[in-house]
Amino acid sequence: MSTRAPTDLPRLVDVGLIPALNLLTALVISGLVIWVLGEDPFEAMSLMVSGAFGYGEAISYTLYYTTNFIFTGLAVSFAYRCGLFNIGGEGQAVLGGIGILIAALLFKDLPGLLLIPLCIIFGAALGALWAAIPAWLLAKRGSHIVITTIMFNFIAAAFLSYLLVGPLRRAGAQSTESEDIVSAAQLMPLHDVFAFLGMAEGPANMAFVIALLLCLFYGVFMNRTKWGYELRVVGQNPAAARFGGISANRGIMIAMILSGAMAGLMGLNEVLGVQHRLVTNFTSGFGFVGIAVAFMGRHNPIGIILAALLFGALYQGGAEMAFEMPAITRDLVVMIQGLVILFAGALEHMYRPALNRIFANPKKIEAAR
Amino acid sequence: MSDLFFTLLLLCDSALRLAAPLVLAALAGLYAERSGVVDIGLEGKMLGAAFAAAATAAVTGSPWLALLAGIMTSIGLALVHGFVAISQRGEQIVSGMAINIAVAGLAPTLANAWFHLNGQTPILEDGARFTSINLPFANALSDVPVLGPIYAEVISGHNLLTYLAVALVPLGAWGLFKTRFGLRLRAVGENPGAVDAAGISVHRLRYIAMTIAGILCGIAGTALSIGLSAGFVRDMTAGKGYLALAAVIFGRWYPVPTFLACLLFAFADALQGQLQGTPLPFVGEVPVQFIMMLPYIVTVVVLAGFVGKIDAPKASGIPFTRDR
Amino acid sequence: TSEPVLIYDLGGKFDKSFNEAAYSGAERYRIETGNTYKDFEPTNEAQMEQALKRFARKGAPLVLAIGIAYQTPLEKVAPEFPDVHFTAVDANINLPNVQSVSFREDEGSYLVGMIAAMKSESGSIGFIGGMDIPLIRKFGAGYTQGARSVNPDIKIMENFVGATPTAWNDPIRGGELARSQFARGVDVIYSAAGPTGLGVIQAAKEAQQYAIGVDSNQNHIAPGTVLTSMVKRVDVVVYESMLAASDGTWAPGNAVRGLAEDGVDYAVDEHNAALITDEMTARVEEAKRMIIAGEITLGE
Amino acid sequence: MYAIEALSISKRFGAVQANRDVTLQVAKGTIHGLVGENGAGKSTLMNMLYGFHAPDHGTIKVDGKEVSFKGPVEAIRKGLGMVHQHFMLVDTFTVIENIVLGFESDRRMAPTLASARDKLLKIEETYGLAVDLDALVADLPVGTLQRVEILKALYRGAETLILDEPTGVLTPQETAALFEVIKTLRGEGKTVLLITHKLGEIMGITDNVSVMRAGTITKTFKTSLTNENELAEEMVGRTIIREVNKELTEAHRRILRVDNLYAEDDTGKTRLNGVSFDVHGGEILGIAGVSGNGQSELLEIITGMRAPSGGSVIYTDLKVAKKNRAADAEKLRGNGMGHVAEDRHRFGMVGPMTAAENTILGYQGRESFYQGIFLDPGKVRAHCQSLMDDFDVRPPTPDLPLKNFSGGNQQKLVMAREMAQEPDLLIVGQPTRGVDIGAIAFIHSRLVEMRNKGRAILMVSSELEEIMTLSDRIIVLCDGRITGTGRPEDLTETDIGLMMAGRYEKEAS
Ligand SMILES: Nc1ncnc2c1ncn2[C@@H]1O[C@H](COP(=O)(O)OP(=O)(O)OP(=O)(O)O)[C@@H](O)[C@H]1O
Ligand SMILES: Nc1ncnc2c1ncn2[C@@H]1O[C@H](COP(=O)(O)OP(=O)(O)OP(=O)(O)O)[C@@H](O)[C@H]1O
Ligand SMILES: [Mg+2]
Ligand SMILES: [Mg+2]
Repeated sequence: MSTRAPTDLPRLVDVGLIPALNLLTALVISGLVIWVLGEDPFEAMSLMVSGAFGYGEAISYTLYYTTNFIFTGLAVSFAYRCGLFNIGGEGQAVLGGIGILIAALLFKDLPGLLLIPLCIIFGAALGALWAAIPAWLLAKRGSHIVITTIMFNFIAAAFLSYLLVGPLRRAGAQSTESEDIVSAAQLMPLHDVFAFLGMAEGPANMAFVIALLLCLFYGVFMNRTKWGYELRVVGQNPAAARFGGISANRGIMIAMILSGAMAGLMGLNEVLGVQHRLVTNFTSGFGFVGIAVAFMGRHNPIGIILAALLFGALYQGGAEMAFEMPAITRDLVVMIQGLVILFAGALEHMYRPALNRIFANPKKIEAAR
Repeated sequence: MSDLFFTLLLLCDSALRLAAPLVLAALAGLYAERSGVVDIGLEGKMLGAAFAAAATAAVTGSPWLALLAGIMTSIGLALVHGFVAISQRGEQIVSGMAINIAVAGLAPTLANAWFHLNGQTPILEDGARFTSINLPFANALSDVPVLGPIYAEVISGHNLLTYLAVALVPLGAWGLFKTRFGLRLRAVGENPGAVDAAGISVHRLRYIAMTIAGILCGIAGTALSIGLSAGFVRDMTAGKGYLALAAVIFGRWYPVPTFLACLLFAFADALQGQLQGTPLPFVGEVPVQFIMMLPYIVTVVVLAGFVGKIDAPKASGIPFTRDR
Repeated sequence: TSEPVLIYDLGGKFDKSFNEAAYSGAERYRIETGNTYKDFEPTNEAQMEQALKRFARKGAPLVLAIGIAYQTPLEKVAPEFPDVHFTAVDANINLPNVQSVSFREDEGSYLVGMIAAMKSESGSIGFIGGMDIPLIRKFGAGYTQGARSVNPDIKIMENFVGATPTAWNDPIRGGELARSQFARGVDVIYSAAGPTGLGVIQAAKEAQQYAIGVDSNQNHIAPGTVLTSMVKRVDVVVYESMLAASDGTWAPGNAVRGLAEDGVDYAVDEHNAALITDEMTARVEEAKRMIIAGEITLGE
Repeated sequence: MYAIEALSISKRFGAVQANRDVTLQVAKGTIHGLVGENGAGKSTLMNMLYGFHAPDHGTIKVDGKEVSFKGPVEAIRKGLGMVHQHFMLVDTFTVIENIVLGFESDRRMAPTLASARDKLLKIEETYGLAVDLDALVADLPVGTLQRVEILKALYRGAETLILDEPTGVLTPQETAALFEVIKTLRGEGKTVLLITHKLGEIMGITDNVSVMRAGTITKTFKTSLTNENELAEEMVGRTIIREVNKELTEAHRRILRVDNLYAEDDTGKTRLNGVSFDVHGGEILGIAGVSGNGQSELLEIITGMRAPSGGSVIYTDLKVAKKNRAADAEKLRGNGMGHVAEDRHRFGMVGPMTAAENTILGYQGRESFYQGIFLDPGKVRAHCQSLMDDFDVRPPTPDLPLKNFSGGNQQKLVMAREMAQEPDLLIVGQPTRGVDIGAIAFIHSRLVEMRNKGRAILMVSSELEEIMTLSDRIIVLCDGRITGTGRPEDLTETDIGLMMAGRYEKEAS
């Protein structure tokens, strides 16, 4: 939406100091609230950091959350680069999870080497389908994608609820969850894969690696392929797309299908990686946080990974803080996340004018002339 | 026949009640977007206001002070969003999200700190709320055929804020289309450059629009916590902010159609409640989850079938600067 | 540490419902014994397992997990920490270091269903559930059976609030569903929907009809309106389990608590005494006796 | 007595010194011209006079008194009016709403509009500025929008009017009408500051003219004492050869046949009404006409951006567009058809993308940009660099977003992109709109060079002079019909003007 004037700041300031200052501001304000609640803000913050990175299992949890955020962040970015605002990550993730589970149950006798790819295909396909319908409605009928994707979130949630009390419910169980998947379908935990690195046990699993690969795919697709180029032209200037012989509708469909597939694959982490079954509300709002991740990551693959890592750390470190400090509830942790999004994501340029004054480089200006 | 009529009246009554906060939030979104600021933070503003109003009502016992508190809180949040979107030229969508998330955390945190009921405020006495008002002659007139029941069942018996919400629709339309302020506001959302060239401050106008959005969301939140219910509950907006945004788009950024869109959503919701457990013709008993999808499916179908392509105010979401 | 740890369900500590009951049980333990405890509210499914592990590893003597959602995580975590005691509420686990307690919500619901049917003048009563899940269906089934035992022709209107967890926190929609039921002739509504039920009670108050509270004793919320509450004594379980752990009498096992074990009941106190006639009490007590004696069987 | 004076003004934007020590004095009651290359700093200076930007140094005087504007509103109060290069109008508003915006006489609209209407009708009459006050701006052609802008300035009480490239988008007729208005204004004692790239206009209407180069005013002439060549030289610091060197070419094969074409625009209005013509190799076919008479639709159909509602287009024996079926724009390019769009901002470029990325727009499938199946940014950048060198695009930095280049340089890059593929047929709309004379000469010479190599060019331009100097044959479109064809040597500008108005049909071959 907005593009910014090129900056004259040294690169280190631009990519290092500014985000650090923004994060710091968010944490200072959070610290004030914690202080008001009668806890020691410094202790809280150090708990947060050590809770996120301080020991092996914590890192594993951080990476587990990061994985979800990479998937949903990518989902938002794929659509956004084509000028589409996909609020439906949540619903697409639900459908993806359903697809993954169905594949895992349906083909449970196959070996993992076949079964897992089938799960990936099913998950991506159902997620994609759930995004493709709004995309198709937009292309054919001009239906506003923000509305349709919101509506599809609600529909997906109701559908999941139906499946888990109905056809997919674990036999005899009181809870709303499906049968467990077979162990062949389970994604290997990272601590097994990277045992030689001495990685501690935890929920992080191969889905993280898949997520990283998808970031690579995203970067290559957007910048190094014809489809990616076309999709970006459609996003920036649909009229120019027409001029260049690019079908805007095709761009919209491709963007949303990829977007939905990414969101759908979040289920890999949850269903195949951690829960080993489908539970209600397994998306837990990760789809929405994906919006913040995508924007904070500037729709850039590395940026998305870093933003996802930040949110992963906030989730895990926040939980740790809540474990340890009675006055800090999960609500406060949510508030801190909100403040971080606000300062690091939306108010990112707050310190820029001041820094411009400090770091402005007159020689460079003259050279440019 | 008369049964059907009665059911319809009930649905309309219910729809009007459910629509009130939606309408207020949607008008807020409409004013914000008409001025060129995208506001997906309606949800957070409403939630913040709902909490402030309920907390104030619990402490002071006065619904009027509660309304004031709700409005002030919501304005505060609106101005934060304004600061990001207008002065700082930050990402508006991210800012809206951030406000939604921060408030969802902050409100229960404060509730816990002040009332020790964690997510909630105490349950309010009637005197501290906006309770429903029976309009004059509602009972006397209810025997008049057709119009009587409509008056008594649908029109009478809502709380003050619901009536306010309905009254604000024509007022909002008038303000937007019949006043100097409205002209400038619409212009700033379409082409801020033109407004700037006419010597009017784009930033000021947008801040005013955000303040209006704040007031409206404030009333909406107050209506939620001390009008329609008797206290604040965690996450009580339950997605209404997003639905309101959808209503604005549905209504093509015009107040009356937006109002109708809100009514449609609310009506479908009420209908959904009514249909649960009732066997439907041809299909028989439908799992309740499918009935719950109804409002959303209706929305998509109406949108795709009848509304078609919708253009937002051109400058919506784009920060303004003089240097291109 | 030697503190017991209480881990809530996703609904959170103050859900005006069974998590809150658990909290009050723990508070009672704290106040009566002077011992402290720790508690934690998870925000998502993954944190459940994480919390169990974490507190177990830190050497908590007893970890209490509230809610059916802990079934699977506990099955996984408990064997890893054989020295830690776990108490699971609502789940059903057979492990040597787990005590699991579930409730016969249908039995309590049966009794309040009877009260509703006896109180109803219109012959039409309502049920509002949060989400359509097996647990809530169990509430509804008991309620229906109880009401039918009083009046076989009684009409029972049933609504669910939603399909996502927001259904538990939506008093507005709860109130609206209640209004709609009242307008269609219902005069008593039983809600099993967490804080959403507050909206039902509010609507009942405005319509001058009756509501029945759930899980905790909600009679005080609107005296004269709340006919009774179906209480589920999670607090007792938590209290007893904590006490037993500190006495060293804690024992594993798989228990189901119904009317016989004081696990569920209907609540009568000063707020609703005037609403329940002696005749009603007599019939309900009789039914209670019969259920305990096995003369009435619940379910299918 | 000066109406407005800029004294030693300097202005810097970040790294760019847009104005340095500029002094400009405009005498009251005169028409003062301002010329200069793209990016010379003309608009920047005007923006400071109008209070949009504050100068870094220097003073501004209005009617001899020093002023310091905090914003346009103060400038407006001092009697300044400005018509921007890009119109400052709200599309969704009516004309009258646009005019009163910011200068409403009442808090309510009804009385505001009523009083404004009276005042505007008087102004319209005084200056001969007929505009339908209730028309929706989005529906109006640019010529009318220009009048709306002037009307707006006059309504706000402008004594001095700044016009930034007002004629860039106007047809000769519209330009003539505008100049009538300007002269009337001068007659009424008002002052006009006119920026244009067309030296003919300067010579025709101004009293004085200042030349701007590299951010400063280098010289001010009395118009009657100078000539176009002197001005041109002053502007660019060298002599510009404005003659084009057309070689005789023999008759070549037919490349494009447009056969009885019908088309409707997006609103369903008929825009083309049975148009037929051929284009051959080695010729430039010029299409003249007031914009909005079907040229846009014609170009869009030929280049595959739009489907005709009747008739067909045949390109090198391939039927590429037929009834209700558009051609495939990408395939056409693959088969050697280049396209420089009329409206470069809307179609020809993607502003936020880098110059390099823009140089493959439409050619994004070309193998030469790929390494295996992957687009190779290095190859794309190298391609852009060579285009930039070839067409003298400044600054020659492929990684800069295209929107940060000046209009003239954008146009050069867009031209370069299409010409680099050595197309057999180049479709080009408004090749030199908003482009300075140096660039115009350059672009013209490249077009002719291409023609001389035996390639075909179909050019739409509202610039009569351009049509006359470049075309081998001319077609005039009016109301979706061909109202005249001929060779430039057989037609006078008056002939074409009449044909464009649909009042005269002449077949001269
Ligand atoms: N808002 C701005 N931000 C940064 N640089 C600017 C801005 N406006 C103008 N410039 C710079 O100032 C210089 C002068 O620009 P200006 O628009 O005044 O040129 P101009 O003479 O009007 O050109 P043209 O004939 O193309 O209209 C340009 O080279 C440009 O780089
Ligand atoms: N964001 C920016 N940063 C730096 N310079 C800019 C920016 N945007 C525009 N400019 C400069 O401002 C000048 C004017 O831009 P503009 O697009 O108006 O060119 P123009 O020649 O006036 O346009 P046209 O002739 O096509 O109407 C250009 O020289 C361009 O380099
Ligand atoms: Mg200019
Ligand atoms: Mg220009």
